[in-house]
Amino acid sequence: MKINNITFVEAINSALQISMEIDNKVICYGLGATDPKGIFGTTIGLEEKFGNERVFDTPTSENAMTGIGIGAAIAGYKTIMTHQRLDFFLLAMDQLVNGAAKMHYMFDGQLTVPITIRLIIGRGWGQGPTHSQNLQSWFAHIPGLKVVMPSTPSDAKGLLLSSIFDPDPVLFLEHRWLHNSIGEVRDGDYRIPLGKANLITKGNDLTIVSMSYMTVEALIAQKYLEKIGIAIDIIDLRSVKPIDFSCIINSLRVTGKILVLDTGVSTCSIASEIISQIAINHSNLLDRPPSRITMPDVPEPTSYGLTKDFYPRANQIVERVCEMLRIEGSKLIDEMPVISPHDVPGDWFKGPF
Amino acid sequence: MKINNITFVEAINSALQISMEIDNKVICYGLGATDPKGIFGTTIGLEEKFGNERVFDTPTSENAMTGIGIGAAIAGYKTIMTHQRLDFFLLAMDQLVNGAAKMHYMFDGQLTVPITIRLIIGRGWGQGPTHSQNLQSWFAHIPGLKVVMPSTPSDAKGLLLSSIFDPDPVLFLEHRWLHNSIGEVRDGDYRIPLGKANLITKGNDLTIVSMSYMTVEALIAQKYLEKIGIAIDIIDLRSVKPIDFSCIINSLRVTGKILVLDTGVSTCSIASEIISQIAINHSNLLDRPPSRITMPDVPEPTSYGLTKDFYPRANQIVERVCEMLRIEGSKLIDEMPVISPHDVPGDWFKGPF
Amino acid sequence: MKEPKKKSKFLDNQKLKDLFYMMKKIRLVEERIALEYPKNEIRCPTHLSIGQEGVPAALSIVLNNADYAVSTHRGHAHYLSKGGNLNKMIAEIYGKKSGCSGGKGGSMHLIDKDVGFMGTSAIVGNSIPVGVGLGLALKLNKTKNVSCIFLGDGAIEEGSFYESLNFAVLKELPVIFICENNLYSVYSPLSVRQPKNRNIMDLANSIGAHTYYADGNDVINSYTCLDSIISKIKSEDICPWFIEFETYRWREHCGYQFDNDLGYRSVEEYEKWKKRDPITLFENNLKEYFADFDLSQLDQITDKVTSEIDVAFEKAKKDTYPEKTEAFKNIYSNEI
Amino acid sequence: MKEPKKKSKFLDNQKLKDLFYMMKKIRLVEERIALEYPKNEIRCPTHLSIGQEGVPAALSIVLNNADYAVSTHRGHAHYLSKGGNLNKMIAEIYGKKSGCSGGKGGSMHLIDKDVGFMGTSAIVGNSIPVGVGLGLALKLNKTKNVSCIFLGDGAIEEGSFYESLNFAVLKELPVIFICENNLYSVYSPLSVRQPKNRNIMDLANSIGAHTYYADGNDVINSYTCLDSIISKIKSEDICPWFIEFETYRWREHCGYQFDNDLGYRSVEEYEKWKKRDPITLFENNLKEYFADFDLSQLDQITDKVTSEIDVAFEKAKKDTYPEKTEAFKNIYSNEI
Ligand SMILES: Cc1ncc(C[n+]2csc(CCOP(=O)(O)OP(=O)(O)O)c2C)c(N)n1
Ligand SMILES: Cc1ncc(C[n+]2csc(CCOP(=O)(O)OP(=O)(O)O)c2C)c(N)n1
Ligand SMILES: [Mg+2]
Ligand SMILES: [Mg+2]
Repeated sequence: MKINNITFVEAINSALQISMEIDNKVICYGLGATDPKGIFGTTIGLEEKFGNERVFDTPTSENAMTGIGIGAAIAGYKTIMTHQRLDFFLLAMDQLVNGAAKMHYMFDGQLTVPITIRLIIGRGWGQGPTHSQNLQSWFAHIPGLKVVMPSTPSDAKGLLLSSIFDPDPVLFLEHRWLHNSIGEVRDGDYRIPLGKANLITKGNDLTIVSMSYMTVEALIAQKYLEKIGIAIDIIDLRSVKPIDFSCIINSLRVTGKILVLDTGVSTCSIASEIISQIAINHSNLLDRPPSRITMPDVPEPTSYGLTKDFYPRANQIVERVCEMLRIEGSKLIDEMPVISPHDVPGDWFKGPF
Repeated sequence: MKINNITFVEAINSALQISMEIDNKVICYGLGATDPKGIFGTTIGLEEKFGNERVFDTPTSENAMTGIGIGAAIAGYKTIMTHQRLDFFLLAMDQLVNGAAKMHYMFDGQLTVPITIRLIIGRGWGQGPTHSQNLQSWFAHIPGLKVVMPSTPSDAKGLLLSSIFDPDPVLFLEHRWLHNSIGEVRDGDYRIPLGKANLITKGNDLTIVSMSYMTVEALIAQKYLEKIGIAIDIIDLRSVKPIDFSCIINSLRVTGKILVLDTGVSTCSIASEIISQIAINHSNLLDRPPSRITMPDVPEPTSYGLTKDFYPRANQIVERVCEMLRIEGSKLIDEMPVISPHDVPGDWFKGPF
Repeated sequence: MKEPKKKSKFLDNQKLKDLFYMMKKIRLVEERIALEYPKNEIRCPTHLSIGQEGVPAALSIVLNNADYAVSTHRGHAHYLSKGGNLNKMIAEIYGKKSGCSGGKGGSMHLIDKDVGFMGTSAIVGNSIPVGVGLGLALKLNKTKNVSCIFLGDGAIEEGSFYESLNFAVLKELPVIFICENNLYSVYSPLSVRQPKNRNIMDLANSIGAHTYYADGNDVINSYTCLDSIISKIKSEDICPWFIEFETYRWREHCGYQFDNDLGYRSVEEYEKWKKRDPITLFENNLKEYFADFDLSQLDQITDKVTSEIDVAFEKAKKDTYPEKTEAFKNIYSNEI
Repeated sequence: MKEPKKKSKFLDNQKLKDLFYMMKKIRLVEERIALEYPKNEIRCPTHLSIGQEGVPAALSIVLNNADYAVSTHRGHAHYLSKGGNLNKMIAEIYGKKSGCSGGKGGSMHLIDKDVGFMGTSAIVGNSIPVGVGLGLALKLNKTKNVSCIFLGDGAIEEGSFYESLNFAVLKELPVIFICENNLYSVYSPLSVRQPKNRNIMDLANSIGAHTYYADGNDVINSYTCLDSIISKIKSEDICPWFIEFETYRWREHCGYQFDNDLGYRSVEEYEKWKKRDPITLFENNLKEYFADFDLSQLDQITDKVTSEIDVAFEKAKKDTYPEKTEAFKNIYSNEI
């Protein structure tokens, strides 16, 4: 089994290719799916390989195109639909919530809706209020939906393959700041189970629960904290619906402290849900109040000036962890490099956004 | 100042009339707004009084009609739009979230969007999966929106008047099980402030935080609990965004115990948010783990058989309170009348639903 | 004895009987529901099709089980016309375990996959793109079948209609839109919803559909039109189609009563349409153009339908409710 | 010396100068942005209107400040044509405090209420109903003004377009839809989005709008058409209108580069349209039909525009960013 160093985008592309190869009932569409840029490169080559019946561009009709995907899905097609921004998908909430999410239930199990909806989320570089929303908690609130938020190329591939072949509707959220990240990815078909979290670092002092791009920041923080002897469990959720509580609880039994990171805004977030369940059912495990770091309850502004210190990053995590552990962390934070420009994941990042 | 015993529907109707009388920039529309049934009676008489330019029926075009309301609002019209079911409004999430919620912010305060969107929510009597959703937490998740959920006729009137004249977009959720409830309502124009909760009963043993129809059930429970000497603070939230945390905290300082009721499903709910904020910031006030009673994470089934014991009611509240206070409550629960049929608020209730 | 008109050549004795059977079945089922409804054992919003039996009956003899259909809140007639199981429909309306959706859906969520009836939606316009997606699947399958989308005049106002039809035309999908224009959406006449000179068929045509207009209360005419269009789709790949059928609902929008007293429509209008009862019109047509049709067959059919309905209601009432624990099942197909 | 053609009678020297001024202003502003963009000081998605100056320029001399307009992601030209403040626009694109949206909106969220320009949206189709709502307000106000909605050919595919136009027609609102059909939505040609024989203007007509089609690169013609339509709305209450203007964007969809190398459109096509440059066409028209127009005025205008732009960019670059605490303000108008 070969392992390659490839980007997150290439990993997505590979999952799409594999799914379409092994099952000719997989279809794939979305605005730009067959254009020269191929949705940030993720759909490049698919039309050539699988033909324009199975891979196609669409009218700018998010609502109907979702319903059309649902129709194809209940007729047995594993449908993959992509939106270049989650924000555009707000036009299709009726089809998602009144349709896809409920069909299996309201027809008592007779229909299944194997649709995977890829939604690109992000932040930064002037995306502004309507191109940067991370609405995973909306989807998690709806019974019948599954919500996946990978943080590495390898996870992206394995989770996307599982999503495509899962019989239920899956929202698959790809963070734009992860698209160019590189990681080891296995060749061929492999599946990472939905609903299972991944313990990526092991430590006894505190549990960080994270998702998607925030896991990258958590890892940076963890490396700094290690320097002063603080060992962190980082649990990357992989799926935010359902949430793998047993993984969280197991870690909490050891650490007694939990910090939840969320790429979305605070109120009624995934972080709220995790913390409230811990408080309700497992407060005995906590030797500190739980904590969360999320986006503020604010639409994302566009200006470079306004986004300065707007996005939670590793130094904020370090600071919070030190607070929770009641140790002096300021020196450590001073040591951390200031990331500049602050509105991109790193200076290697080249748009388009 | 006269006080009348009127229904919730009449209170809404009165608020609409008053708002249109005192300000000719108030307009009011929605499917059925001018038909003989006048949206469950709430809009009866408005067209006759204020003319068909200010009060009108609309095409079945939820998305555009929302944007049209936004356009009228930024041009200075206080716009009231009504949907006979919240579920229909899912078609308009783009206009709500990418438009109404963000315009004030993204144009740096230059536009205000004084739109009030009345959404009828409910449960029971075969409404089934797509006519019964209580999605307040979706709206609460979006910065820029305010969310109001009255529980009495008097509150309905005073809160609706405040909502209409509030410069920001307000989602005003009316529970269908409250529509026929009767209460004392003052004549004329009065306003109940948004964002402030109402402490309706006072007691030192436990704090119940509730909203909309669940407050009716909480009051029933409270009366039974009183019989065995248990005294409850019931805080009716009135607004679920913003949440009046200071009222909750004040109560918690005395009781040390909190039970949150929510008319929506559990995951990422208003109840999640309240409990997580308490756990994060005020866990020192808690002498018991917090608790919540919500709808289950399940689409609402239609059948009378399936909804048996599906809806949280007073007896479940009594049971939970007794559990939290570690007292034997089973006898008390046995004493409580079994409400039958279980799928209506009371047998006085006559549709239409 | 007059010679049967041209259209009759498509219609043999069996087809005539089938048309009558389906109209009568829909009519009597709906009337029985209306009779039972006030007893409060049927506890879900229910929209009857009395007066609108023509179009579904015509469709019932042109589609086969490999064709798909989807419909709306007013879906009983469409379910039956597609061949949906009567017992299961009635049981569903009663919320019973034996219902076609196990009691989870009720009157507004009917399904019978065995006959290609892929579900109804309680949200106006919601099932339209789903029907187009079924058409996309058929095209990919390369079978000669059609996906049939039932919709009302109100649904025309939803953006989803427009977007869906645009896509169906773009991809030339084997889809047929069956628009039953009954002039009202709840209590709202077309005049408060659509422009004065709106012609729905022309609108659909300008979006790109092949279109046709027919009197939906004339079942023979509706059949003739649908039969030729379905064969155009299946044998000539000419598609998609949008057909506007004029028709009228007799009773209230939701529920079982007559509601002319409300004043949202005139008694004259109602009476005019009642005179154009699709079943009476059909019987008159039979007498006028199909003199060799043995009319006594109609009574036999009516008897058959009546006893089918008796059985269905009897069973449905006797059947048990699903266990309340069932409410917590089937949220996911693959529970994690 | 040829006599000026019929259309010229509407056009005095001032109007001709104004048309040129606006086209040149849009062109040079956008070219300056393109020049500055790679420096990474402009940090937000930016959609240029180079090649599409004709329609906004024509509108700039038929609307007044009490008329409303809304636009899209590609809104610079529309903002300017409505009289929007140039300095504030450039500052906004640079994310500065002095920007028309205080830096919160960026290139895709422009506003200048003083001149009735009520905002742009980054969501395709999103501002269409908002523009109709502004038209509703105008009608309720009983003033003789118009609400102008800019949209692209892609936006036609959104249900919101269809629903909005239906309502505007139903209520006869003083609204004018200005559709700049530039043949593409991002990299997608019309052929993958709309049916082969689609005629957008006819479609709008069948929804019920009064319609007109014009060559958007012929600014004089566009002006003539718009002027007569606006006066039909304002003095005869004939409305709403949908005008399709054919035009073409020269550079990439988002960003500053030429992108014919990508292969989604042909170089021939691009060259053909470049030959139909609205500014060159206008200059040729001037020479041909307006022989008494003193061409040296054009250079003066160009100089004026250039110095306005120099000032705007200089100011924008020098201006400060808003304080980062500003990000947390104005979420609500009435903070609770
Ligand atoms: C999106 C949405 N909006 C509104 C409603 C409320 N509603 C239920 S049925 C109906 C009437 C629709 O009229 P039409 O499509 O003509 O069908 P008909 O009832 O006449 O058969 C309406 C508006 C709904 N169910 N869904
Ligand atoms: C709802 C939505 N879907 C998709 C997009 C992505 N998008 C941005 S601009 C654009 C092109 C729209 O084309 P058109 O309306 O013709 O305008 P043009 O760019 O040609 O001026 C698209 C699809 C979006 N912003 N919003
Ligand atoms: Mg109708
Ligand atoms: Mg375009």
